[in-house]
Amino acid sequence: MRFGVVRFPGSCDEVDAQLACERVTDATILWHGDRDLQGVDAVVIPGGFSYGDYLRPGAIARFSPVMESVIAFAREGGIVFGICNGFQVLCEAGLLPGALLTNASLRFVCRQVDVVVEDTATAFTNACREGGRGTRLSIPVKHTTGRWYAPPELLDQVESGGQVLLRYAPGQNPNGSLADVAGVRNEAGNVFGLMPHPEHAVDPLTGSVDGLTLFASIRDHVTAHVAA
Amino acid sequence: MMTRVRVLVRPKAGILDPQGQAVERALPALGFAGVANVHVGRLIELDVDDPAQLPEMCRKLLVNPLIEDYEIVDADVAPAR
Amino acid sequence: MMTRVRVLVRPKAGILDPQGQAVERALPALGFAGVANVHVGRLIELDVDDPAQLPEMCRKLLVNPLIEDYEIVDADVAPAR
Amino acid sequence: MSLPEAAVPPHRALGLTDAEYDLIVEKLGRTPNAVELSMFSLMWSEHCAYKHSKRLLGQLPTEGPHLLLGPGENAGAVDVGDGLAIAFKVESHNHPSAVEPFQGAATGVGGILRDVFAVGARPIAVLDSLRFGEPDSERSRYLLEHAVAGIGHYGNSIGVPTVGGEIYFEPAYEQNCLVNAMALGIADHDRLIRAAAAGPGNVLILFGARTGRDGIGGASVLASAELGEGDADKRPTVQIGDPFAEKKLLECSLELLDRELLVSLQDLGAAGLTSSSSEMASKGGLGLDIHCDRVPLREADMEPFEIMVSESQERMLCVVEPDRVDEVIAVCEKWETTATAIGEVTDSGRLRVLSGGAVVGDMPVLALVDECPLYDLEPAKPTAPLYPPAPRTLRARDDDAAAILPELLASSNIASRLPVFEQYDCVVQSRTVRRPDEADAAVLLLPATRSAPGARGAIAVSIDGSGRRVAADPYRGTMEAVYECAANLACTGAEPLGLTNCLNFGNPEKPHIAWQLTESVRGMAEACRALDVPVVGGNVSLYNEGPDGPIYPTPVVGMVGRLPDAARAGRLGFAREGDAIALVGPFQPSLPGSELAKLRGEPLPDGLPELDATALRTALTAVRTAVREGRVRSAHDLAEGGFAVALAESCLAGGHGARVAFHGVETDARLVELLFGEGAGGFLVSGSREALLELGETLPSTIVGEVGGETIELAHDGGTISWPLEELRAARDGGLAERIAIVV
Ligand SMILES: Nc1ncnc2c1ncn2[C@@H]1O[C@H](COP(=O)(O)OP(=O)(O)O)[C@@H](O)[C@H]1O
Ligand SMILES: [Mg+2]
Repeated sequence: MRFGVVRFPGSCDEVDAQLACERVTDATILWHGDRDLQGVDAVVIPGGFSYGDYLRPGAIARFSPVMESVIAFAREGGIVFGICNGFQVLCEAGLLPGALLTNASLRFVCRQVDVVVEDTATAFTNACREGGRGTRLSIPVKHTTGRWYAPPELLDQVESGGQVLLRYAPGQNPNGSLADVAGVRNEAGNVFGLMPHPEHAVDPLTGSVDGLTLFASIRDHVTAHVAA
Repeated sequence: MMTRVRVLVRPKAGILDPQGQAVERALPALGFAGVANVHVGRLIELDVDDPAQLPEMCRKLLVNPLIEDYEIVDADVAPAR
Repeated sequence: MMTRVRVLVRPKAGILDPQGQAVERALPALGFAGVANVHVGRLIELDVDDPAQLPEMCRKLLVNPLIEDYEIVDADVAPAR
Repeated sequence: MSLPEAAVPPHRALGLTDAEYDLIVEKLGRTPNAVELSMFSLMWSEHCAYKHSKRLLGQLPTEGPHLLLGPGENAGAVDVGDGLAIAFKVESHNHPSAVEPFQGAATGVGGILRDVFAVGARPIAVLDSLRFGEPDSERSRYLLEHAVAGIGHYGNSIGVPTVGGEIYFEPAYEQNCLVNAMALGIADHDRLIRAAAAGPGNVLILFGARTGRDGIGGASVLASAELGEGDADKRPTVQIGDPFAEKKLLECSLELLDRELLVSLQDLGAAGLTSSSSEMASKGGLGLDIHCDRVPLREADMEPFEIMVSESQERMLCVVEPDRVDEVIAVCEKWETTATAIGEVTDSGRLRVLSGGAVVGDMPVLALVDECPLYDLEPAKPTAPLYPPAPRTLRARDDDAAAILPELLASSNIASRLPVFEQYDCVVQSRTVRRPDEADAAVLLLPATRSAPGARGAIAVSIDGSGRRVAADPYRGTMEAVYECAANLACTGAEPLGLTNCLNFGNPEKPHIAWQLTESVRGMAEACRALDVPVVGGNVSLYNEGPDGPIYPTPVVGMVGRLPDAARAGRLGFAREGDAIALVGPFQPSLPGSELAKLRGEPLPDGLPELDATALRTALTAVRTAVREGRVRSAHDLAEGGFAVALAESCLAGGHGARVAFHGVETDARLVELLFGEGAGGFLVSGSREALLELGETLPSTIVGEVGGETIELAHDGGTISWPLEELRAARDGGLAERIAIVV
């Protein structure tokens, strides 16, 4: 099982994401200009400031050559995991519902927050099965544009489809996200994006290790369902 | 000949616009009364060979239709106050 | 009666505009040729009682005169394409 | 090109004295043309030539066993073991930030990062040191909000964590805020690269952003003039930072070095192409021909002199062997970075500027870079106080300890900095072992070591400098800043390896400022010697004066140290109920010059108490060792607000209360002095009683109480004071947050 982590011009958490993946399995960097996904089993769109976040975060990156292949990969059921800027890219690309708006505070916020797992029977959260629904993970957020929004009909659809996988714990919403949404998946369940940075919660020396469960979940899912 | 155009992009009605609100709160504090409905959006100005391409440019890149409305304006005709 | 106005804020001529550059680079890659001089600024729309206050509002709050130019436009007259 | 006739001779308008101008004519053997004069005016400005500080800086010790690169390079560097080097430097962006705080601060971060990757190191951390007028001034709040946003904008976007810093609010900075930024980078020893040009015939390549009219005149006019009424005219030269361009520039530069394609590398900072090229030539003892018409421009109609002095950001210069040029350009293309061969290295010893094949400027490199006259200062201790006391803001009675503590915790210099540092990404790059407010210094993990498997080495870094203490006593106040930095490192278990500094002062041509500067550098040199820490580099920012007078003399000290095991990095918060608490070290609390004295509206004292270097060093070593060996569970140095504030901070950070007793204190006034008095050398540690008794065998130490409960209980002869932690937390958390609501 191998992760591919995309590097756009301006990405800055891609090495951290790669290191986090490597704590659970193999990982390699995918260059934005290449269409070849090198046969990876899951794609991570990492955090950072692709194309400087100019215009709108994710708006320019989603048209890069590698994204053509990632979009095709996702349409075929491949596992795609977007973190922060990666979440923004996936929303802009139409692979995930909603959009990310400027934080209600208008400021960048870097903060350790608790997120609540809403569903543990997914490709991205199955390692939380033991704690079950309601499991709390302590993971940092760091962004200026993290306020998830969907118009009312879309929100209904997302909620009734059980697409919200992570919510900020009560009272800890750092950005004014609708319904405390911290991370959503697509209808098919193979694409997931979240604002918190699980790759920065993988080492006891630097903080919590709760983020590791998301990477381990993907590895276990892919190993059981796809790679096998 | 290129045409200079402006694309005015604004947050869709009903979506919280904290920037607009911050301006609306700040103005009275500076002594400016009688201001309402402030919204902050984006102004994109560009020269184009073929203005007919603009709506597609907007849909594809310049605007996110889920959260933003837009309007295309000829730069040269927009009346200055 | 309030007047709805638009303030168009753009980077001053000669000032680096990284956003405009990023958009200008992105458009050809999407298949839109023939685009030049892209600049990205801000659009502020507001209702005001007294439009005569606008220039002062701009100078004091809405615009950073060191790096930005602005233009005040009547929202109702600006022709849509 | 001839110079236009004008009422003020152009050299004076550009900041050169008549005598300096005559010297330039003498060095050239003719009158300079416009290109040459503009270049000389920049290179002979205070900012580039250090003409009022160079002789003083010579006193600073620059040798040490861990030193790899010292002053003179773009950044200094120290050895941290295992073949790894940490490069670091601090730089000011005071005047640009006073004019346009967001862009000024942002480009300050961009500039210091370039200095670090110019020596071949990957930037791993930023720290910021900020000074503003009191937060009740609207201008100060505006400057703070935008400077912080600018620092965050640049550092966050480029993917370098901002891991620490400091902010002080004092009326003396109302007109001249200070924005100093420090950056650290990591490299293998053999990857460090110098800036000296080499090899006549080699090619000079400019890469990065296009050149526009940004900051033209900035270095000589903005950086050396007192800000006053005419500010508006200086404004059109604002530089805009583009962290996205710099991120590509950074990756591009490091890849060029990885592939060993470069002979030398240099960033473009103040004075742009002029200073970067002439310094490269000077360091290599060579000459350069620059074809300025080949420089890619953002605006078509720029004149040669504008191209040579432009301060457009996000540009680098490198020297390349002719047969590697194509490879260099290919790497730059990969990173979407424009690269252009703009000149050649020559053995002429002259910097020649060409345009359309014609020579438009021709100057001896030596004259430009090294022959600006240096001035001796004429220091004189001021006979009257320079700084009026701030008005009293303390509501509590002078000796009401119970009421003073919450007020101090809410005061602008002590209140929680969270509303500021939350705007900075402190975790990117996965190295941050201690985040802001977790320990006295930031701690960053080093890559896994070969020599010590199992343990992960780390570095600690801190930046400090209390202008008010230095104003009270430039010599001892500066020593205190150095000791405080070292104390911060000791509390994490780190041993100092090197120091960088930024000297922010007023106009050195005035005798009392000259005195502050002289005394301050003397104090820094002495403290560095006492601790055996070399100065690896720094920066000087002078003329920080407005119509209301000079800023407080503000030497900002940044120190980097190493600790053997990141898992044992110290924390400042109490960790366990029942632990004993000890006050250790040669600490003599005194109120004059303290935060409490400021709140009381008292004038600055004329001098601070003497410091005992040997006792201080012993205490630093003992605390560092105890932390490293895991014998104490928390360590925190006593700084602003003295013992009581340190105690409250350790309680709040750990989420535990404390019970302490101060017996034998005769008066309320004495109690207040013991609780809130300040001075160097004090540490508050917690741990088992046995461990603290053992620590007490090597240095002055008093066990003052124990950790526990949800209050701070202080028993003294006159009774007991009880402060609920939640009340103290509200005071500390709200102090700054409430004052700095969003400003558009
Ligand atoms: N206060 C100081 N202490 C020690 N070294 C200093 C100090 N100020 C400047 N220097 C050294 O002088 C040299 C020139 O500084 P500067 O002009 O700021 O460099 P740059 O142009 O790379 O920013 C640098 O190597 C710097 O480290
Ligand atoms: Mg430099």
